[in-house]
Amino acid sequence: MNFQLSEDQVALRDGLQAIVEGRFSLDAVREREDASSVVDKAGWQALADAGVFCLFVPESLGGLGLSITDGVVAVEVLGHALVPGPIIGTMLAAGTIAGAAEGTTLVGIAATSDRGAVPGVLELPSDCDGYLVLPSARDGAAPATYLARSAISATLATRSLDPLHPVGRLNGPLVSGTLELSGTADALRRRALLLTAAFEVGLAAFALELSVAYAKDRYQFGRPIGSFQAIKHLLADELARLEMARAQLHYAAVVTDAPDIAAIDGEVYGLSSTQLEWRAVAGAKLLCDQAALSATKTAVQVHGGMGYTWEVPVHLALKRARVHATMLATSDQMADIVASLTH
Amino acid sequence: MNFQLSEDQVALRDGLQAIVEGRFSLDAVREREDASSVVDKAGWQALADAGVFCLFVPESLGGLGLSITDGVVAVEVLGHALVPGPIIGTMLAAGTIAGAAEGTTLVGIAATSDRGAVPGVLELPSDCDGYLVLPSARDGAAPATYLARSAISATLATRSLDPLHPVGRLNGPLVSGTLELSGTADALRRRALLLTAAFEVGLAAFALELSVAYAKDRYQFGRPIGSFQAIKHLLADELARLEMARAQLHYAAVVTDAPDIAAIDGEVYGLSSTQLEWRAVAGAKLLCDQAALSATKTAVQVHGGMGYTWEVPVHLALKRARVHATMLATSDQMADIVASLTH
Amino acid sequence: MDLRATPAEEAFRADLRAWLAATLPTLPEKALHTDWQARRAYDTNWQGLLHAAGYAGIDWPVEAGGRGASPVEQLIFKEECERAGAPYVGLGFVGLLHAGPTINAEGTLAQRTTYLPKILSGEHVWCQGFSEPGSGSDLASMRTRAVLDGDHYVVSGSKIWTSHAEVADYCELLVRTGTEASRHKGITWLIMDMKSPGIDVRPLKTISGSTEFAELFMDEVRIPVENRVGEENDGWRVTMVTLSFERGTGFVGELLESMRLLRELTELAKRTGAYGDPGIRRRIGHLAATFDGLWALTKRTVSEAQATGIPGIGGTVFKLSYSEAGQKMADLAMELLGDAGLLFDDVTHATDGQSLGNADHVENWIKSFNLTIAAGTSQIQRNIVSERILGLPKEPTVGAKK
Amino acid sequence: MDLRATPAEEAFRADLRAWLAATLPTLPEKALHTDWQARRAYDTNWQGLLHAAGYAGIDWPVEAGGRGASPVEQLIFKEECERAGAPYVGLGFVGLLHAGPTINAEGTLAQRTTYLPKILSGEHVWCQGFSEPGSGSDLASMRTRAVLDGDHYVVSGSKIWTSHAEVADYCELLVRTGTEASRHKGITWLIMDMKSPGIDVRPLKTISGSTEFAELFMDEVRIPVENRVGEENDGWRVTMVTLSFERGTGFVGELLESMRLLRELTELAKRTGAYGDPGIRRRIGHLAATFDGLWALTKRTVSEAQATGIPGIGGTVFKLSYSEAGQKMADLAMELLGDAGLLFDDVTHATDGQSLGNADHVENWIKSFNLTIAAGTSQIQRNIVSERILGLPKEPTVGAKK
Repeated sequence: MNFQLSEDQVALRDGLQAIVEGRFSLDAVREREDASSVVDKAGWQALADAGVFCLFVPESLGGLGLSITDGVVAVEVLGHALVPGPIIGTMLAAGTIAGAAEGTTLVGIAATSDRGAVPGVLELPSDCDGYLVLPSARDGAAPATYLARSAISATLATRSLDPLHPVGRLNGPLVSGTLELSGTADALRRRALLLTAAFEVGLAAFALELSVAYAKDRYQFGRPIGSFQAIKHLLADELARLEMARAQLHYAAVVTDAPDIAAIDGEVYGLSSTQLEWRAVAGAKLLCDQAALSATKTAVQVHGGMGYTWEVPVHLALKRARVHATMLATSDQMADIVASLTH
Repeated sequence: MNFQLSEDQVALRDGLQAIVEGRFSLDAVREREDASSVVDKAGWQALADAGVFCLFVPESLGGLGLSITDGVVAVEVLGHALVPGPIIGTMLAAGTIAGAAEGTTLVGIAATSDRGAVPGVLELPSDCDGYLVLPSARDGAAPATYLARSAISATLATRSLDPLHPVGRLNGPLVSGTLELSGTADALRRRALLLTAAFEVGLAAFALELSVAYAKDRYQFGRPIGSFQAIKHLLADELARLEMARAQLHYAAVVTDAPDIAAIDGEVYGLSSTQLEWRAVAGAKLLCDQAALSATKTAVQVHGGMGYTWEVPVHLALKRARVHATMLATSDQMADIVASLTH
Repeated sequence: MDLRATPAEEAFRADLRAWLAATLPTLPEKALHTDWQARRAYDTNWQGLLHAAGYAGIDWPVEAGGRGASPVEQLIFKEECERAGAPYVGLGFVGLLHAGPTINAEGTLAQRTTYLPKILSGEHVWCQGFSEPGSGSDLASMRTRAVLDGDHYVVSGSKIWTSHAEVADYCELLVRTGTEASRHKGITWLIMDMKSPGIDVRPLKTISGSTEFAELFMDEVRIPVENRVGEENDGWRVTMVTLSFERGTGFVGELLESMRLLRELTELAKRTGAYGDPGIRRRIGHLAATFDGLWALTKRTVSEAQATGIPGIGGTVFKLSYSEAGQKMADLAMELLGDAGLLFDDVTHATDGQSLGNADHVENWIKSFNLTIAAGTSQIQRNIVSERILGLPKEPTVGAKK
Repeated sequence: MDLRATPAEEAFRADLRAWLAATLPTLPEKALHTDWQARRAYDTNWQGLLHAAGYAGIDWPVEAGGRGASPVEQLIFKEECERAGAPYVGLGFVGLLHAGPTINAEGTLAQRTTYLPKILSGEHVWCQGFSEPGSGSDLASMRTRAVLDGDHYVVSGSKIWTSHAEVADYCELLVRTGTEASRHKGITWLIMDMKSPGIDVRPLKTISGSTEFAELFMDEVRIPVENRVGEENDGWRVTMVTLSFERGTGFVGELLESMRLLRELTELAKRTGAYGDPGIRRRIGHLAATFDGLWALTKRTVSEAQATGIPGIGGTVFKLSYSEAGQKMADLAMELLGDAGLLFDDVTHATDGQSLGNADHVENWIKSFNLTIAAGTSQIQRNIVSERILGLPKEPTVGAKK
């Protein structure tokens, strides 16, 4: 048993980290705030050139042929840097949708809502060329499809919660695309959830690091505020939440990559390998939702008044955490899945 | 508008306080631990002589003719001292059941459970001469009745959670008593809930005082532990919870005494006076449950290892809080009532 | 304990209710949130109407031109205003709730005569210059410096979280006149004319995207000595005198607004079907009980203030519980909204075609983060509660670090 | 990252599983919880069986007579034992998990030869004399005093939270040999024979009513100098050397037990109908995900220990999350039980006539309060995590109080 990042994974992480530091510095990312298009074309191209989008594409088709676990490692880096754009959809579409791997086609994810009364919204309507359409979880049999942006009627919001991840309102129910994707919608959904959770882990780590740095630098009452237990203990709890979430995320990625391990572990709980995979993925998403929402909220609190200013970047992590804890699925849905697989 | 205790109420509180200090010192109360009968006859008689049990009996019938609000003030004092025995049932039975007011008949409350699958338990089966039987909340039309202990088949538990409030297992479903009580079961239930909440406030205040005293006295790392923010902030939160709960408890008692005020306040929320009364009472019980459970749990934590010993009395408050947050109704049921009256 | 209104209280409420019913329909359209001049005009107009009707400075002493209402009447005033949907105190809040009362308590006759009437009538808007970028929780560490030069103080430094500084006429300003080590004992309270040369106001954008706060930069601003309220180096005491001026009614508007939002949320839960989920219902029930409890606590606090002149502990613990409940409600709203919580543009319900009211709830969610920060972080509140009420020992003073 | 077992790990697991399946049915009836002599006999018998099968001291080096299993094999050992329902380490825990490893690392050859084999074989039971009534979180403030008198230390003082002291043969004892002000630097580690004159053991009743702990009073107990492990005044370091001996597997048994309890709770919720409540289901889901996450964290920690020799941060943060989840689960159990949670006697389900299992859940609820206290309160844990991992500054040392 080996739960450490492999040498290749460390190299992947560090290499991507270097690219992100060059292309997606905080200043560079913040230039996209309130832009109608948040994607910086040159930066996006750099990600494509680094192989981010063709990460899952088999080597025989010119991709990197890497695993979901590798993808999780990569997306954590992107989340930490708040990189804007339809990263996850594009990664999952590459190999099927022309141009996704190369960075010329930007692919979002359009998930139909499970709450009938609340119409869905569309992520990044000004940036995406098309969408992976995931049917409602209740409609388990329906396949995932691809739909061009031009085939969706949606209105860009004048003001989105997250300036770096704007959304649009769907003007009518989402219809299935014409291009049917291989693999089940169910499997695609699990992968999308895992990568989203990885982005959340990056956000949580970013928020925690900002908070720790601020707590060391900021003096009040003649002491760094990080020497007060009220602050220290908040941050210790966030670290505990984050490390647990990250461990479960990596575990869930590993069993997604290796159905044989899922089968062995599932046996202990009386679950099939797919059920074990779902339990692991839903649990990971739930824990990562909590880690990201909590670490970013705590970051605002630790920064005090400064945390409530637009200038300090914690709110960007906070808002993005809300986006990723909402769009594809909610924590409540994840908790219900885990419960249904606990017996 | 006057939300202060009246002079009479202050006198009632202080007078009872003096009796309790004499008769129900912590040492005296602890002598009843694990006794099959937790009621000390002399102490019980002293409470009767002080008018505790005839508090609600009209003066024309030899009672004190006091209000529910007065009763709440009195029961807070008893809760603070962990006084064991069927106080609330006896207070509510006095005037109807012979001997209750005089302290010679001890009356418990037997509420039939709303959870069909979990059979009810009976409080203080070795002490009570009889019980007020409150039908299930779902059976709104059924009257409250009185049933002699001898008519109930129940087995004393060999080990109860709370050594000062032992319970028994009902050996069969609870039947209605033969003596029908005046007033609706619904109104009786609200009064019982209020007085139980008052006992909880007493428990919470006791636990908080113990904790504050310990935190001042106990030194670690060269400082009283109460000077560490981790401890201070826990206790500040408990005080906030307690004061809010107490205010709502008093408010609920006042509207229970004064339907005209309930009617006026209900108008604002579109509620009848009985509905407003229910909302106030259920909210009070819910907040008092939380205050008592939380303050007693925090007391264990603040006392550290000592809090985990039998010798230090915090566990007695903790266990009693659990009893009173469970028996008559649960917090979940209260929350649902408040929600159903929020519109 | 008698919660019935006295005849005087009933009459006060009836008169006020009638006046509000007659007056509110005559108000102009609300100003755009971002148009500060228009907002000033709107708010000062409303203050003028209150003034004419005898409701200006409801909590001010009669001698100062206020109504001198009892604490209970103040509560009734806030309650009726909120329930009738009357405007908030708005831009007038620093003048009416803090600078005015301070000047009345500690100012000279000349200061009182010069400044108080125009605060009450709505003519003058004040802003507050207390917090500094380096002095948030630890206000006594402020560094904005005032040096006496003849009959003027010359002030240099910067302030932050100055509300509505762009449209204010005056600023209540705390400056350091003693050494930095003097902390509380070297602070002075000044009245600064916002038209003075050397003042630079820069809007401060908050995470909600709004700019109701500003940073205030002062470069050798000259303030006449006659604008000093209280003695030199006695500004901390002067400030504290009126910090407890609001006898427990400081958050009444916010609390009543939260109760309204919760009713709207309950309605929303019914429309989306979430109300059928007992877990959601219980969360609503918990919040409703908490707000009810806070409302009872407010009444008790006001009643104590009326009976004894001192608001008691209710006011001190209120904010801790209220802030936490407010954040929980905001989180619940976001969960109920789901995807519709990701934008401010109106989203309509798929079945009934009506707005989900998402913009308000999202705005409220963002603002909820400030509940545990502004006006004393929850961490500072817990220090205060544990030390002043529970009597727990202070932390050791920083000194001999090893 | 490869979670597949190596062939060696698979073989280890298979052998162990077979041995457990063959051995467990041969065990005698479990001893009564309150009968300490019987419990000692039961636990030492089990240790003897482990010893004979080569599983004693699974985590001890081979040189010390242990199995020298890898961290992953240790995890497998705990996992299989828990899943097979094998006895816990029981009364052997101080000897096997702390005193033994300490003597192995810091003791003389004579000490190692004298004490280690009988710990491994189960012949000797050890207890721990570290905490004192006045020294809980602040262990370094201990006051039990040892004075050198010829070739003996003469020890007077008292210890608390000494597990199984009544039936122990030896005690690992920390005493103060330096001045009180010397704190960490004046502590010495001694082996105390529990048959020495001057020792008084008084059972300490916990809030669960049990007496597995005791207070230990020492009145001029004479301990030979040769029983000192390490140098005089170096006992703090000696203690710390083995505090990290368990490489991340310290709570594996508890975690696996919690996972089992949660499955039982889920079953209970289904029987009582509470499972139909989505709010209850979500709480179950949250707990299951948390325990899964902690299990993944454990595997990662063990894997790090295996790869680098250092358990990494997982082990440090584990207890914070586990304690909180354990208390949440215990609260949920009490809510699901309702009235049946108020007694330890078996309550049967009204419909299916089977036990609700309330006694176990109530016991677990009471014990859950200790999760955030024992082995370092959560407050101390947060200090450690924030200072050692996040690098936040320590609190100022108490000194110049003003």
